[in-house]
Amino acid sequence: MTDQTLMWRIAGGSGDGIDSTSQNFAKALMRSGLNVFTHRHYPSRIRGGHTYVEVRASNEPVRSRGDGFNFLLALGDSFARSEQDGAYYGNEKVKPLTESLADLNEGGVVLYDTGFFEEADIAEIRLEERAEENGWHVYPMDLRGLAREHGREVMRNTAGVGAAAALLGQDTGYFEELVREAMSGEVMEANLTILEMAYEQASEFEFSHDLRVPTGGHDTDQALMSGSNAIAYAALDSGCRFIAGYPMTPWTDVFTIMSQNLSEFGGVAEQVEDEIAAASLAIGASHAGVKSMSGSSGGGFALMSEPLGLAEMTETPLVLVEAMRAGPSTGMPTKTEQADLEHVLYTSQGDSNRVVFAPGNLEEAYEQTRTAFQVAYDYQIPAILLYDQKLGGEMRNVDVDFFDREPDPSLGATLTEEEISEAAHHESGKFERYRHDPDDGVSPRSVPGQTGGRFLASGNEHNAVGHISEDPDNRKAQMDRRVRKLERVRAELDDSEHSHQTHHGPADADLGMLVWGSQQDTVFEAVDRLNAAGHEVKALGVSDMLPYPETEVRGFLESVRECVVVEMNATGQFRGLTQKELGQYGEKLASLLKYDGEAFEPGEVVEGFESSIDGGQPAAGNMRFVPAAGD
Amino acid sequence: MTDQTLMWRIAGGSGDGIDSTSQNFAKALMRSGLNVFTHRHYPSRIRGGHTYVEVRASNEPVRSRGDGFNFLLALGDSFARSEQDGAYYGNEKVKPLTESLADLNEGGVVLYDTGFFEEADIAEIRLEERAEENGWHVYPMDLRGLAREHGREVMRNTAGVGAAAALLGQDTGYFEELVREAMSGEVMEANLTILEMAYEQASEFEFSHDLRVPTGGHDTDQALMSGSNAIAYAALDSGCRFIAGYPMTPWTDVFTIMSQNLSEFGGVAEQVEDEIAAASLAIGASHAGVKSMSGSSGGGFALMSEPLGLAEMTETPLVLVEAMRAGPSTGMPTKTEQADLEHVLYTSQGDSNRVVFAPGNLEEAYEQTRTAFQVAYDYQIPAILLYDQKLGGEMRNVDVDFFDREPDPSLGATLTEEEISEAAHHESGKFERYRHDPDDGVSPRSVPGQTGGRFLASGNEHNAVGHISEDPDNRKAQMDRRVRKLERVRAELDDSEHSHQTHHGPADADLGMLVWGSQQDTVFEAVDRLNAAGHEVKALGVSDMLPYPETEVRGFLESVRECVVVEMNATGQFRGLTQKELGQYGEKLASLLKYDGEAFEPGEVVEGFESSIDGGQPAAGNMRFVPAAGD
Amino acid sequence: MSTFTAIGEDREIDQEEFTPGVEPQATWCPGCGDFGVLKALKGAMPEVGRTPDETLLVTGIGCSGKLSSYFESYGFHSIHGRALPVARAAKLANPGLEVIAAGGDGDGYGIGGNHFMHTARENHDMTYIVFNNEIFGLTKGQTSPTSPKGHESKTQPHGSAKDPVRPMSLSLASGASYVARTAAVNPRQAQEILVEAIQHDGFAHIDFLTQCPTWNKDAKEYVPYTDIQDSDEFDLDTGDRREAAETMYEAESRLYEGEVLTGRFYHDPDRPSYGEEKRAQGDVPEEPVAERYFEDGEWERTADRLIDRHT
Amino acid sequence: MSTFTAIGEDREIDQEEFTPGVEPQATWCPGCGDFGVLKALKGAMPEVGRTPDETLLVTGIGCSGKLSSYFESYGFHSIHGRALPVARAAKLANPGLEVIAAGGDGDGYGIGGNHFMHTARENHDMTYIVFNNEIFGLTKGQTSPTSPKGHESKTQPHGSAKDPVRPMSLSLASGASYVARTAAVNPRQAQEILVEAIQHDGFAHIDFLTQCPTWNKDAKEYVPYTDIQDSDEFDLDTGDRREAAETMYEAESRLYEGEVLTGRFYHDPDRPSYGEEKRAQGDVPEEPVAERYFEDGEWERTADRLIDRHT
Ligand SMILES: Cc1ncc(C[n+]2csc(CCOP(=O)(O)OP(=O)(O)O)c2C)c(N)n1
Ligand SMILES: Cc1ncc(C[n+]2csc(CCOP(=O)(O)OP(=O)(O)O)c2C)c(N)n1
Ligand code: SF4
Ligand code: SF4
Ligand SMILES: [Mg+2]
Ligand SMILES: [Mg+2]
Repeated sequence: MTDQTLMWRIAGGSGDGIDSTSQNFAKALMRSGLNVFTHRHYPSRIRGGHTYVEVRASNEPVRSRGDGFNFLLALGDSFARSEQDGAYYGNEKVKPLTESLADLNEGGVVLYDTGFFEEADIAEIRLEERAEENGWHVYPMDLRGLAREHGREVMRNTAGVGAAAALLGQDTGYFEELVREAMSGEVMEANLTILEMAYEQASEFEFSHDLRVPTGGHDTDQALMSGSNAIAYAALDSGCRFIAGYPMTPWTDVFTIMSQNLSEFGGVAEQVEDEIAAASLAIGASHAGVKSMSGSSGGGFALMSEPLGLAEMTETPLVLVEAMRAGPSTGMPTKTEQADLEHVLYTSQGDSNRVVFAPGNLEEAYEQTRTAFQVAYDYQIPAILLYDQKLGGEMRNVDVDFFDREPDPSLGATLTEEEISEAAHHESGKFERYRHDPDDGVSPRSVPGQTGGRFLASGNEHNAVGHISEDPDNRKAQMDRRVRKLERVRAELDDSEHSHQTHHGPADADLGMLVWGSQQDTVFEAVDRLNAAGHEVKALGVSDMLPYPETEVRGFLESVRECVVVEMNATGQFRGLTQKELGQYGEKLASLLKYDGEAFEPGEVVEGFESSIDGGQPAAGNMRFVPAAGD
Repeated sequence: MTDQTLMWRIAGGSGDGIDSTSQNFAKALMRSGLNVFTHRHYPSRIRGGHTYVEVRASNEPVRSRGDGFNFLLALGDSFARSEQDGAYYGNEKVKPLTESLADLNEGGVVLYDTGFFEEADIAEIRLEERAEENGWHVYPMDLRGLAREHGREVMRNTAGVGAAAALLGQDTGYFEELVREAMSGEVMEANLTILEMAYEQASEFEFSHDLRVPTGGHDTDQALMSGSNAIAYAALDSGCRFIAGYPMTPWTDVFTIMSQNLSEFGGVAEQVEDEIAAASLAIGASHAGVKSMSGSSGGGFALMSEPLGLAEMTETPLVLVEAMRAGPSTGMPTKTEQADLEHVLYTSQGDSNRVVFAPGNLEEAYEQTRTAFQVAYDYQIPAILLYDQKLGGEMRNVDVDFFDREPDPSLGATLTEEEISEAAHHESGKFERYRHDPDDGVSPRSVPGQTGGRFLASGNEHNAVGHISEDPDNRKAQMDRRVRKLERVRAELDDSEHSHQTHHGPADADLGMLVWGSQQDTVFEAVDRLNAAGHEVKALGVSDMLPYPETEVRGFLESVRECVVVEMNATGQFRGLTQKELGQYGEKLASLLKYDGEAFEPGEVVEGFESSIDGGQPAAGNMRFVPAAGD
Repeated sequence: MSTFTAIGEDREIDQEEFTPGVEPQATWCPGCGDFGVLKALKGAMPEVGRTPDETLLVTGIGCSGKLSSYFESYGFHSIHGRALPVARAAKLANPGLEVIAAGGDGDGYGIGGNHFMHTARENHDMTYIVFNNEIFGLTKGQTSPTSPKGHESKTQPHGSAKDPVRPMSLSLASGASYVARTAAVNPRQAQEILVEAIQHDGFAHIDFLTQCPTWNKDAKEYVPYTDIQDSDEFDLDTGDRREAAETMYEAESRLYEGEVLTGRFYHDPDRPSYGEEKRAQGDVPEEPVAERYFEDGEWERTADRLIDRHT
Repeated sequence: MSTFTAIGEDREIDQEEFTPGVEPQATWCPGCGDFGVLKALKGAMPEVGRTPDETLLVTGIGCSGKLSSYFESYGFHSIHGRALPVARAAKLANPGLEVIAAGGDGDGYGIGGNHFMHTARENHDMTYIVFNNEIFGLTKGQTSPTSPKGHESKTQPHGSAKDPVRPMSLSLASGASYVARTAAVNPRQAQEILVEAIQHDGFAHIDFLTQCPTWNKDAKEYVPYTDIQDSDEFDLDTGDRREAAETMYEAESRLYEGEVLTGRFYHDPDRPSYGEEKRAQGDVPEEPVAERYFEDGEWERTADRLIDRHT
């Protein structure tokens, strides 16, 4: 597929509007009938520092970033620091060009702003020579000058888009439409002029390249959105009407979307003093009868460790989302990783009693967030949606129809006053909210303010009415009941029509790949390519982290001879989880790991897989290959 | 061994001085030449509520509580709540008798205070009948009256000890000695009188029982102490001169011992606002060049999750101790459990990079705390000592010579100013504290105030001088270096003369038990009994949780046909860890679990094991048996 | 029929309704000041006219935290230091509830200090009772943030080198709109103050002096005390922030000199509570959010409201 | 030769020594107030006579937290809200160090509020600079605890319903012994105040107003400002706690009315620092604990001191 897709990169500095420009670009292509997929790269810095977004577009489905890219629009970092003796950050000014060129595919197109990159810069980086070597097609244009002349300097992004459209043979109609929708008055006029002028000016180049925007058409209406949108929207559709949080990259996206919409949906959004408070508030609101959530990333989620245990022990329904970024500690705040799996599974003292889903893409993010709410309220257990910077931030088109769903306002195992009056009470009149006997482990709850539902919710071990109890028999009965809930959740998930696990590739292949979370669709693309190249390989994308889908994974592993587990962390956490849960297959499982902050490209997975079946050659680039235990 | 040992229980209410009385009793028996071992049971309540301590004493080594007990001194709970309609706590007053009698062995001796338990109470609990059924020998005595008459009511404990001595054929010399050492003036006199009087009065009973205090003799001087003592003393001997903490049961013991002694040892102890601060202070002090520790239990340790990651990322040496109690959440604060293993291994975002030891008994607690400091400072990595309420609180005699050790004031991989001046610096003059190149992963550090050692310690990913860096290649190199340290620690531990893992039982047995932490010596006693009863079984006590002792455990598991993993939690965490690390043996590993707050008794392990080789019969009592995956 | 029929029920309330059947007798030590809080609270409830079923009592961890075991109502025995965030969310979720939070001096001024400060700042409509016994009771007698300087304990063998916190001053500086101090030995005043605090629409903070005879034997039993409202020395206008600040400072200082000043220190009836502010600006609905789940009615869909933006 | 030769070195110090070779140019946005803090701090160091090698700068997380990247000294870039506990332990470990902590208004008054309160209470000898830009800078412009009421942001689309915290009032009520406010636009005063704060033996808190042109465009650029020490309206005795309290309250209120009052608000030179208290009572040794590890000398053994008790 690589060859037919446009892989367009816009590069500049943080604060240069790269993000919104790329979104517009993607939306325009989507409206033109293409499938689009974006990949963002940005530093933990507000202004300046090399940032880029890639838009991959094709008339076939695109579910992953590509390998490298084939069109560069280099705008320049307007907040670059000047070079200084002894400083290791070097010449920041030329980075949007230099750093991007390192990944530009052979035969790629370069459009750069001569209003920004001076001749000396271009000479310094030997652009001409390198273009020759790599067969690049270079188009220098004074975008900044054009923008200044017809509007303001910041509009050079618009100029870049106009010129890119010309070079790619796409007319500017959809871009114009977006400008008209988003702006008005003079600003709109100036942007339209600049778009037009840039298009015309670029059209005058003699095109030496063949790359063009493909044409396509959608059968149904499409929406462009990110994984964070999908998660937040699923929460709203699940009847979630309370969120408490504290900003932290990349979880902030979900928190912001919820905060911006909750009051319209009749709910409450609270930004509070820290994450301990955030989780505690979500517990308090849920206890009082409102479907609630909180979430965070990295250290913020670490601070929720103790309240998470409180939710487990009091059986307060709760949904938390955790957006991973590269750790440990503050790590690399804007870079992606899948290294919080074990933390999320096990943090908080005592045997953990929670549900953890790690969706593989945008649709799964929506579906599994909804399941998380359903499970949390039906089983009175914390449910955690684990995703990462990549999935949260990447944008994709999705069928509008996908969202045509019924809302779910059910509070799950919560009684009405009428039901309470018929339910078991201790002779003292207290409601038996924590009875030992329910088969499925779920003892329905009441809500404060309901007549006759009084009970005590306590983080201490407690008896049927919630009072502190250290009696060993009660203890065992309560623990057994709480543990039992997870078995039932597993059974329900196994029974459901749609498994959260996704199979890809020929069922009879005897080589396998296991993948979880955001790397899923990348691996699936790699699987397609591998099969196309003559390998026989299939993949299983796993989302249920806890309770673990033992039967499904066991079935998959039994059917293959060797299996590579692909994940973005340094210690092979999901491979470890699989070995823990299954107690075997160590001799079949190898790991392909990456933990440098950059997600896998499909080509890297192909390469890593090929080197692995070669008997465990060291993986190229920044990947690491850990052979199977038996090897 | 059960039959020759005295298993003496003193029972009363919290705040009735049960603890100190039992310690004196144990010390007196130790001085008399016996080996002693105590087991404490107490509620999370300051005054009142059934509490007891068992002292097991023998002329052979005792390393575990016994099965049940054979002598009861029932003092009565002086803070018992009176019965009330509808209250489920029942008649608290008689609990020291009733609840204890449930565990009293056949043929046991009962000494109870008629000054406390009235005739009606005794009738209510049908003591006479039950004594007949069980062959108990009952001696009622007015201890309270005696104490009142010759001193104060609280001295009834002394009366109880005197009477018990008489019934057990032990003269009161050692008890007198202890009274003289601890008290003076009138209080001493009164206690001595009461001791004497009670002894005489009890001597007048016609003894129907055979149980006597065994006689023994120690070759070397003995000290009576708890696991918490051993941990704190190892820290002091390791040159630890800074502790920060916040009280929490049961970690408070170590914190208190350190706080009481540190200023004499020239160090600093800080009780601070919360556990986040506590861990952060320990990091700050260690960074500034003082060997430091902190610690907590349950929720307090959960709050240290984020600072723990900071120590990993900044490579600040740090020792934390975690004292487990029954969770989740506040759980049962005074009850023991081994359910924080996964939490301690994995809490904090990102791939975890720490060392975790779980000692199996008092000597191991001392040794491994010392190793923890050594590893933490040599490898600049957090080292966690994981133990539990049981190990921290149980008292035992130990050779005084055991403590005749050299102190270890080494700061590990820390440079002097002279060494710094010869070490690598960035051209800007900044010290390269985080170089990629060290083979063992350890890049030596400087300490603030040293000339020429300036660097930045950052929780963000950083380059050689510590500056924030998001460069993928640097990232990979730094991660690889940090991960590498653990491999080296494993190699060093494997090379060391004394493994932290302990083998027990006949080497050629083909059935095995795996155990970790505080249950080790109980399982070893069970192994002895099983072999004595004709089984062929051996056990491995594992202490290295991370880095996991793969070779040793693999060797052990290869040598057995079936293996039961014995641990105190509901989900088989150590079994899971073993499967994760080894990627196989699931079909050999069964779990014997207990999680009702009470440690295993050796007899329970025997029983559990026997039912397991019987093909996985459900375990008796509050145990749970989980058969192997393949079954 | 409304969903929460207990809320706003208008009937005679008997203080015995607040004595639980299951754990009627507290496990506090004999002579513990905590009994005084329980008694005053039971006495206050009928006066304010709220029933057990419409009251949510959220407590922290400590001897004090066990209040929710011995007081009959909906209860939430949370974790150490976190009663306030749990409580304030419950109030936002269902403003009809009477929400009371309680905990110890360690719980509230130590580990929970930040929530205390921010909950006061935001002026959530709730009552916060801090059992101030100048000690960590449940963990067996360590120095607490209100222990006097020089206080010796197991963890402070040379005596604490720390000045105690000034709870009322902090409360006021943070933004609490009702601040009082009372003492367990002063049952009548305690009950009156609790009534006022519960009736107050905003964050009402009560520093409740509770003796701990078990671990804090040296501490005063908080008698004799002076009620500043009755005293000739003070002529405090509790509506005047400056005067309040000075009087609190006095009271906080003198406590460690053996003089116990209690009473109302500050009361601003006009400052709107956080819930009122949020409702006024249309940030949260007028109807309790919790009620919607039990009622029939349309639920908003993202399909109708949000997806369009993305096309 | 002493172990820490950098400590107490007596030599001319050039302010350029505090400019790092490796990251000499900050990544803050053009016009950011944070540059003002960096400049004032670089200027203050030669005046107080401390060198980069004897200075430990501990920062939190935020744009402000990056100060330790751009200031040459020993640095510790900790985690969000935890600069103070890290810093104060380093000072206890080695009192010879000049310890400075810094962070943002979110870092210090939001998530780190409890450490702020308790570090002030304990009066640790260190300087604490809070970059108060009334916003969360690094996370892209959310409402912070000092944002004005009504402040609109992505997470507060209807405007914040919360009154801002009063950082100086809290600091004083908590026990800080030096409290000042300055502004990035006021470089001379800022440097003078930093010099005083660093020289002060106790907890010195500086609320440093730093404009954030990127996210807080509406906020005042903190000009014109009034130096209360130069103003006719105020005649503050900075040694008088009451007056200080009132003046702080004024300054905090007026900030949101467009009037920027800066200067020294409180200074108690007599209150002993925590380290002094602890040393005086024999709780910690006179010699810096950190030094012992580098010196020859006997190390105590539990075998000699403690085991006897157990026999
Ligand atoms: C996170 C955490 N840290 C520590 C503890 C242990 N702990 C329980 S109660 C308590 C302090 C009790 O003091 P206070 O809050 O004053 O309550 P009191 O018992 O005096 O009423 C502590 C430290 C805990 N439960 N959780
Ligand atoms: C525990 C935790 N929660 C959240 C974050 C995300 N975060 C980083 S900086 C910041 C706030 C920044 O605001 P402020 O402290 O005022 O500093 P400024 O950037 O304005 O200087 C937040 C919320 C984090 N790093 N850690
Ligand atoms: S320890 Fe103190 S505070 Fe706790 S119950 Fe006993 S007297 Fe009350
Ligand atoms: S975002 Fe604001 S505070 Fe951060 S660097 Fe930019 S201007 Fe400064
Ligand atoms: Mg207290
Ligand atoms: Mg800020």
